[in-house]
Amino acid sequence: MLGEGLLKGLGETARNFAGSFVSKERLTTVQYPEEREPLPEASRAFPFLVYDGADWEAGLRCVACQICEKECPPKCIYIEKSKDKKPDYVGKPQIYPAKFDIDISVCMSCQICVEVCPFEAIKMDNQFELATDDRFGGLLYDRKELARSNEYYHKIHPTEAAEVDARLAEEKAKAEEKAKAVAAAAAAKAAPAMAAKPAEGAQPQ
Amino acid sequence: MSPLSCYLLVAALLFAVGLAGALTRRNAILVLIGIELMLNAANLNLIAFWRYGPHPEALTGLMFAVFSIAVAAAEAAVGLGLVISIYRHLRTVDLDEISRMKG
Amino acid sequence: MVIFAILAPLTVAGGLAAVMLRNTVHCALAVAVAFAGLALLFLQLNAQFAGFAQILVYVGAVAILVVFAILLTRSSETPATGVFSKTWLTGLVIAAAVFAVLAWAVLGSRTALPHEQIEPQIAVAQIGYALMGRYVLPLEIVAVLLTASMIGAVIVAMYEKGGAK
Amino acid sequence: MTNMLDQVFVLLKHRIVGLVPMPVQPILGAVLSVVAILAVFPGLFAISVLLERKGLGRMQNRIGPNRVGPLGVLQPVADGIKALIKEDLVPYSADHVVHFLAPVVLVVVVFMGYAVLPMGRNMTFVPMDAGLLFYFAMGASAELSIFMAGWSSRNKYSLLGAMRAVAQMISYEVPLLLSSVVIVMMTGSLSLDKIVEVQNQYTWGLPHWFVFTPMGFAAFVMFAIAATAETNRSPFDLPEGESELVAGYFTEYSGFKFAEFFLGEYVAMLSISGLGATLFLGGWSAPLEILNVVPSWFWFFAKIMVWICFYIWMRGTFPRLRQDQLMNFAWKFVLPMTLLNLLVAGLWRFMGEGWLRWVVCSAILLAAYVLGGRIGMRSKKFGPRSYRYAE
Repeated sequence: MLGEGLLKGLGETARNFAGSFVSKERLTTVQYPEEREPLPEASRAFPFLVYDGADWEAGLRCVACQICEKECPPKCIYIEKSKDKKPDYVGKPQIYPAKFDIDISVCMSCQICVEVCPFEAIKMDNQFELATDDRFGGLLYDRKELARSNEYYHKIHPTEAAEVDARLAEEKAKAEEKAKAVAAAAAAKAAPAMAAKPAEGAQPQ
Repeated sequence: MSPLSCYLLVAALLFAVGLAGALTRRNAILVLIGIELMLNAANLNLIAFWRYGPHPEALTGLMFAVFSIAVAAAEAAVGLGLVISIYRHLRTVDLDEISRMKG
Repeated sequence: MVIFAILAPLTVAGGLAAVMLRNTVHCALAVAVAFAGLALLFLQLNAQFAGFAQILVYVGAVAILVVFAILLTRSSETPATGVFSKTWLTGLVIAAAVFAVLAWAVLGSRTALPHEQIEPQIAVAQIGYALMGRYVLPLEIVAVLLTASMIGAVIVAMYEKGGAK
Repeated sequence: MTNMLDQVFVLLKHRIVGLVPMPVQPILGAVLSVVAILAVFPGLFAISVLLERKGLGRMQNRIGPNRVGPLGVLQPVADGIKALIKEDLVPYSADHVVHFLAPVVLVVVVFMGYAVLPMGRNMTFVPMDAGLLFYFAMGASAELSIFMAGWSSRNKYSLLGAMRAVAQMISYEVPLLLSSVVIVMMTGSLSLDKIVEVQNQYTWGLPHWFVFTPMGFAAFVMFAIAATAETNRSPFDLPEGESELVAGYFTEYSGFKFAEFFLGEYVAMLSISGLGATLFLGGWSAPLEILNVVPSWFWFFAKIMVWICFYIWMRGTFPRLRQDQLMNFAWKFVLPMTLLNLLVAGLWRFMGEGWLRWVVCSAILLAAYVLGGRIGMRSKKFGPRSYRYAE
């Protein structure tokens, strides 16, 4: 019958219309600024720099290797190496970034910097409300603005952060073991030759 | 001057304008527009004579005008149909160029 | 009379613009103004029915048909050869002569023309009765004519090569 | 008391007009009526825009605008302010004069249509003998302004939208007129006041509305379809199909001129609803005899708003037609049905009083509808479509 489908369709919209007043689950809209849904763990927006410990400047994991700077497709990272060195998490003296800028307005959230970083120093944040009225400086973040503590990283991406920590701990343990082995070997080598100086090189830390 | 002669003068002027358009323009559609203007001028005459004539209740002039509007509509439809079909054959509506009779 | 003094120049100006403008679409819009002005003149003459029919048929249908034809025949672009025909001077002279004769006739017969009449009050129902009574034969003929012209226009404008439509 | 309330606007006008000297009175009366129309219908326009946005939202399980004012009721005000303070852009190669004139002509012509609508007892601005003809003359003039808008913008989407709109409006004007002719045949008058008077009678407390007669109902359905197409509303909104033509003929309009088009569209919708209510739903007459205590103007505006709500409902439900479907529907289904309906109306007139004419007329119309629907469904033109590449 001609027109049957039209009536069926009208009935459907009428049911929707009336139902939206009665049942709450029909209205799926979340009134965004006031109420917001929790972000899924894997959500990511822009990169940040991880630091360990309490002091952000001392604890930055970044060693200014500049791999991310080279790999970044839109070239939004700018790094300047420091002249001096400071010890990293393993204890090895490393250079650190004297300048680490990311232009958020250029960044395309591709996460390549995170994937290429060998030091687990750059991670993705889930902060997306970064709007500002300053077109030029407001979205150019320096290393202070980019630095976030490891605890913060644990808070936003718990699973991933735990994995990273486990890996770092393993590496650290390995490095310590290796250092111990090196020290032991050196001691074993040095012991017969120079018994007078047994402790030299055994304490790298 | 009586109102009737005013209307008649306007109608004459409009008729002359339409005639000038029909005679001077190249585009067939505009020639049709000129013809429509002439028809309308005639309608104005009919209605003016009806209004100021001796027996308006007989409705003669008004009826004549109404029928003439209907006929003009038919004329416009057929005329423009012809123009479109000429355009399809000759790719032009320029009357100076449409000189052959073979389709 | 004041309304007439406004409407008459408007109508004539519309007509003049329709035959003089270079852009064909402007001509079509100007002729719509002329048609509307004529319709208002009809209303001024107490011919309500004719006035509304004029707007409905001319502004609503004929003007639209004209612009459709203009766009379908690509004549909205001004041709390089000029918009007026080669014999435009002759045409103008003939038109002026016709106007001169008509105006002479109208002005010459001024005294013979009837003066102020009482305004005729014609109800639409009267027109309807007249159409169905005295004018029923013309009405039927017009109906046949309109049907025939509609079919004719469709056939003339239809694609001939058995292709689409 | 009820009579007083019913005539409150008429009495108010008389009171105000009485304050000035005699020669000025007709002019002041006209000005007052125009001002009233210019105040009421844009107000209704704002209300219907809000209703549309909220209602469509609810139909799609959304909330709709709810930020400006309590429950978002001030949204139209915010929209209006936004439209007014926006920059008025005119394309470089546009035809400036025509581009400027198009929205003005549209709004003027659309408002002219209200002159003949009876909005209540004794509340017609110009009680014209040929009111219906005047209304259709004004409706026909709106087409030219749409063409002007599309052509003068020098934009192919605008031009396409305008040509679609004009073709559609011309095609659907024929069924619109013919379905109204049925009412003219039944009342024997083109005057809208007369048409309402005829419907303002009651049998057993029920009104004599034309929608309750077989051919009146058929004409009502046809009129509603044609009116939807005439005002370019969904599902016939392909002149302004956003997904295909940006916004159709008003793509190149911004700021106040865009607002004028928007206003023109909605006011035309309100006015054609008013005409439909007047022709088929008894205009300002009450739906039941006992409800006559409520003022007549209330019923008129209530009927308009119900019609508008139905428009919104349809917009929320139906998908847009294709151009060829639209034309086929107009010329091959609606037009033959309206012509048949004219015949049935004549038959009704000649069969005289009695129940027989009800049966015969209903049977003819129903048979034609079923048969037409069957044949139509079987042909490829309107039937259920099959897609070659989908599935």
